[in-house]
Amino acid sequence: MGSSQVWLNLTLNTLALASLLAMLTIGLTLIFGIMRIMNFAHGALYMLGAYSGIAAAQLLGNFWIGLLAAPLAAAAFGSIFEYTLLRRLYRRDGGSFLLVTFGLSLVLTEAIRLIFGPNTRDVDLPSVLSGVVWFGDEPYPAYRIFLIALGIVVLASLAFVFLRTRLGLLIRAIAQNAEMTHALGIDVQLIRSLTFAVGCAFAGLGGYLAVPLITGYIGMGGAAIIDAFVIVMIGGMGSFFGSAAGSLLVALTQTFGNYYLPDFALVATYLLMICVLLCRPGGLFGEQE
Amino acid sequence: MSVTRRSLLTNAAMISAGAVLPSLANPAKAQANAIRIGVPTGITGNWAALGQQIQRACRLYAKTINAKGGIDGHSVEFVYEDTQGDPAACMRKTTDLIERGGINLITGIISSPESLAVMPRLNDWNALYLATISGAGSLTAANFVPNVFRTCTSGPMRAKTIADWIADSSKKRFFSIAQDYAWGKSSVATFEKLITDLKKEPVGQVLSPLGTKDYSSYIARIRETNPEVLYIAMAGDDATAFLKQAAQYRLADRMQLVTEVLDIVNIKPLADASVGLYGVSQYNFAYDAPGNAEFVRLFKAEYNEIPDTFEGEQWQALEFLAEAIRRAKSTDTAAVRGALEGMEIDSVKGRVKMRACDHQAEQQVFVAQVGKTEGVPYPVPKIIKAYPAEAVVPGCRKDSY
Amino acid sequence: MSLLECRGLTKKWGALVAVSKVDIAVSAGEVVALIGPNGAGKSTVFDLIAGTTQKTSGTVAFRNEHVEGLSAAALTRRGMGRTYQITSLFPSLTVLENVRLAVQSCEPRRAYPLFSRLLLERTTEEALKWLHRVRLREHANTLAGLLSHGDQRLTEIAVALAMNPKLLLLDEPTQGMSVEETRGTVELLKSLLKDTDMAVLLVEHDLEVVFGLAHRIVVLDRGRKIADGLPAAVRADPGVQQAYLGAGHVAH
Amino acid sequence: MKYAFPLFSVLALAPLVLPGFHVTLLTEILIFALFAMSLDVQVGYARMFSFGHAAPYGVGAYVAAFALSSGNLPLPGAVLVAVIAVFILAIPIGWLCTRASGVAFAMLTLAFAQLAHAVIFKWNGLTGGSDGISGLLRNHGPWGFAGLESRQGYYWFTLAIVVGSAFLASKFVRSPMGTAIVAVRENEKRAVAIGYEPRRLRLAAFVISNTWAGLAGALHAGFLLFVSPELLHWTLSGYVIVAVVLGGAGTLIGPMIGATLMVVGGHQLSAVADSWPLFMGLLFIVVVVAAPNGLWGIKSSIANAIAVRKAGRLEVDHVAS
Repeated sequence: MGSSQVWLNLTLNTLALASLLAMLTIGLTLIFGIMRIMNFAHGALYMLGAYSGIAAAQLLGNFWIGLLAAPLAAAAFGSIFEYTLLRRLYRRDGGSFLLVTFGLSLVLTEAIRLIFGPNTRDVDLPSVLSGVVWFGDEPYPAYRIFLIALGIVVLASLAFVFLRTRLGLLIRAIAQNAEMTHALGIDVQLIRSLTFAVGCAFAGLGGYLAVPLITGYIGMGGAAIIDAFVIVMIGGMGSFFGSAAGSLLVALTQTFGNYYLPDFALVATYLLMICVLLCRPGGLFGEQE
Repeated sequence: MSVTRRSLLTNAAMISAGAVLPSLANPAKAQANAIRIGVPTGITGNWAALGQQIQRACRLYAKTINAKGGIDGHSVEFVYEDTQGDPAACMRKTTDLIERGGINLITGIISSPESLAVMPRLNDWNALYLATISGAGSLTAANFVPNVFRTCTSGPMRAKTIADWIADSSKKRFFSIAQDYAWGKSSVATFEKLITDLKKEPVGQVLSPLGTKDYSSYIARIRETNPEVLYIAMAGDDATAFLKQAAQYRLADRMQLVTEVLDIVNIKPLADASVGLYGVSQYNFAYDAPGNAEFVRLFKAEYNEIPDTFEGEQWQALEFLAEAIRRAKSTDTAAVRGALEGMEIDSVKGRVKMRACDHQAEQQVFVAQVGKTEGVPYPVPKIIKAYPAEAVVPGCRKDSY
Repeated sequence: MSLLECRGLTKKWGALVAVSKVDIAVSAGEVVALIGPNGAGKSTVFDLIAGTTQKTSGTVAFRNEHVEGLSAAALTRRGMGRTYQITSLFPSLTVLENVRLAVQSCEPRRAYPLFSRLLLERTTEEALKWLHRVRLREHANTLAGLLSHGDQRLTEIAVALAMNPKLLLLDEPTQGMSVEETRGTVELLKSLLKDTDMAVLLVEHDLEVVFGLAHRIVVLDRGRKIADGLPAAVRADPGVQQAYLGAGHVAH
Repeated sequence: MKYAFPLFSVLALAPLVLPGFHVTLLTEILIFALFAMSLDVQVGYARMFSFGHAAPYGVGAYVAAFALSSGNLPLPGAVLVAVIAVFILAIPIGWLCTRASGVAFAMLTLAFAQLAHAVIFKWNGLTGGSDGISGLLRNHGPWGFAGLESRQGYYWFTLAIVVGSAFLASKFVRSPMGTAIVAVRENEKRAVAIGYEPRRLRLAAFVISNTWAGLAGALHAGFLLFVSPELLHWTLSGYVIVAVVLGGAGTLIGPMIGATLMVVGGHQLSAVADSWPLFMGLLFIVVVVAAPNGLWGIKSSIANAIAVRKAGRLEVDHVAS
């Protein structure tokens, strides 16, 4: 494996990881932007997506079904949660949200263990994704190429929705000033619920897409949530583009860091966040305080 | 002030009395009632998968032995507590089991830090602990305490087995990847020392932090170094993730993959991608011994599955314990300890001896390769060679060779 | 030299001139009221003096020192206290604690002693004294957020006074009060100002209050100063009548 | 705090009647309660949410462990050394973290805690890596005083420290500095205007809160006689924040009650139900919905309701007459 191949390999790995991380964090940042809450249950929803995607795929013997089932399940569950609980709490302080979303993540994780058992679960990839792509004589997993492509498609369509549609405009408007938007006669609550559902859907999709790399296991949510918060902070809370950029930056740090300085891999991401937050407390793309 | 001081002293006296009391009270209680065994293990949380193996083995054991009238007429009862793998919780649960539950026999603790937290207290508690998962070499070396017995294999034993197996091979260049914590690091250190002694070359080493999700950078590094053999010291979900990603990069086409832990729980999610993988099988369902055949039959009847590594390891520990209680004719800590020391039994792994000097069970260790087998829908480890205890167990109170 | 000397104060918001070349001087012990119809620029002048708004041009000298660009905290330390139009007490602290915070911020020990019992006792005593003077002694242990509006405004005044300012900027002290409360407050302020050399600059809508308190009145209209003199003179000034009545007539 | 003395007396006499395990459990509760109380100084009074409070706790525990094992110091000495060490470390870290506020502050504390975790995890030679340091001893004092070695002795030692800390903390939040910290929380601009410096006050709150957490950590080391990197894991930071919010932030006593409920609830629930995290989670959700200001908030809402009803009755009486 020559050095140019190493570089190609690492670059592709960065993009694939960034695409997975972006799926995980976009929902979190959207929800923060529009509702000003830190959703600690995001990791559990990510796990829920993974497990429900696996279940659907296994039931129907088709990997692609899972891509549909995972976001739907997470969005459905998230909406129920939003409708029955979060809605009562909008006037409360951050502590209430912390406690209720933390409680939900405990409930969800344990419910998944009860339903699916504690053992690791996996999904069979269709042959087109389980194969390899050859770069010279180096095999590269087709699934990672798929992740990169999917990431680009999803981000591009989200960017379109965000910048070019009325819904995107409303989301940005509410993120800036919910009361003003409400005063303009817009159903802020509806947009909030919609955004929450979409955010959860992306968490679910991200969870399912991670399964072929890390499998589905109890504790995958807890492992994901911290990464997600770090990325969202680096990018800027509430900023869609920030979380995309943050995902790329963290993926870059982890991929190249693990290769060149594996001993510092554990702390590199946190050092990155400290540097960003000390220089720009609002994150790279966020509003500066 | 004087009151406080006096009550302080009185209480100090009461505690020392309390430490003696259980040992006096327990045998009597045990004669009359069930034999109770405490299992502080991981029921929920990240260790739930291993905890489930521990619990399944214990449940089956209780059911089986109680159907036969128990141990010398006393039924066996397990008390499970959830530690979530946290040493502080394990400490609290174990204290509760021992002090409030009046239990003096403990088994099924999962992580090494949990074991290390509990061990120094066993003497005061006058309780015994049978280690069935914790592989840290130090348990029977630097941190040895008389009330701990390790019935399972240790990390160094597994590393030694692989090194011995490799000695016969013509392969020269070795790369190691291990989880970055005590067990992974000590395994790699042991392994690299042993193969260097064999005039083979360790060409690289990577330690991956616990909970790593993307192993692609490490795989790129391994590919670039291009060793002949990749030695893997990883366990749990991390092992599954690494093996899965290694398979996606077709790593096995370029080099031989050898893992120190070849458990069904880790390779089952990989399905056919795991076929051909080499590694150490601490316990193997297909091992040909009368005790094992019976265990596998019972296990299949109960759970409709074949037993995995720690189900076998836990079963072996319980057989040791039951035999010791029979020989001691009591559950008294000192008596059971005395019976265990030097005891030999025919277990699911064949003849196993609990050596007296450091309480490490001397047993054979298997090298296995993953392959398909009849009657099991997924690939499983199949024994290719067994290494006798004399070859792989370290010297007394040692964890290196 | 006056205590406060403003010359040529000007503030432009883009093309809009909010305040234009206003001169105001306040001497020690003097109570000066700043009046004018809505949008005359009273509040802007106030904010320019207090440093919360950056001026476009002009100078502000306080106790013979140019204080341009100083923070609110620095002005406070130099002896310029103020109350706020929108009540801004610390709602979950008691009334006593609110005042005590002001007393204690003037203490020379800026290291915030942790458990100084002496400091606590002295500042509490001082704060109680101020509460007594604004007749809120019995509410000392009420949470400030639970006080009636009028009492909150009084607490504001007590907080400002507790820092022993040389100049007190009072921003609509009776705003939102009932007629009765207003009357009481005016009496109270009068008694507070009786034997002190503290100067006051007052912005107020209620002309009753203004004429009851002020020694001198400055009138603004559309950003310009149109009158500056004794109450009687200002009352008689045709320009002022024009500004007020004219505006009033249009409004009605 | 009319209940303080009776409560203290009951706790002080408890070991004379309770069996050994309960004394152990009480000790653990006291330590976790102190830990939660320490965080409340930051969260409740300065509204600085920290997601890295396990760091001072864990560092305090490790320093105490070094002092006990390598330094061979007597137990109170080891605790003192740990507190001083955490105090010194908290100053520069607090200085950096207080550059930000709100969520950014929380994430900075998390990042520093993760760094501390990584250092302790990696620095095998000193810290024992993932295996931690086991087999610590509660060393005798200089005059051979061995009273702290016993379970009861250690309980009383812990009780004295926790009660003393709670007393000091309740004094502190009413002290000149404490009220200034609350003032900054309530209305930062106004506090600045009357001459306070928010960053300095936040730093003070951070350092005090962290030092107290270090004390709790040192007590933990002496209690379990074992330390491991789990003490610095972010999950512990999460649990302690949950304890604070559950009990009611900004009340000192509330977080201690929350901590008690988490330890006792977790222990008892897990003994009867395998799926105890599910019930704990549901409990948190119910508390949030039913008690907006945490468990201790229930008490004041009841008190308020009674007050309102009384006031209403007076008014009615007034009108009637």
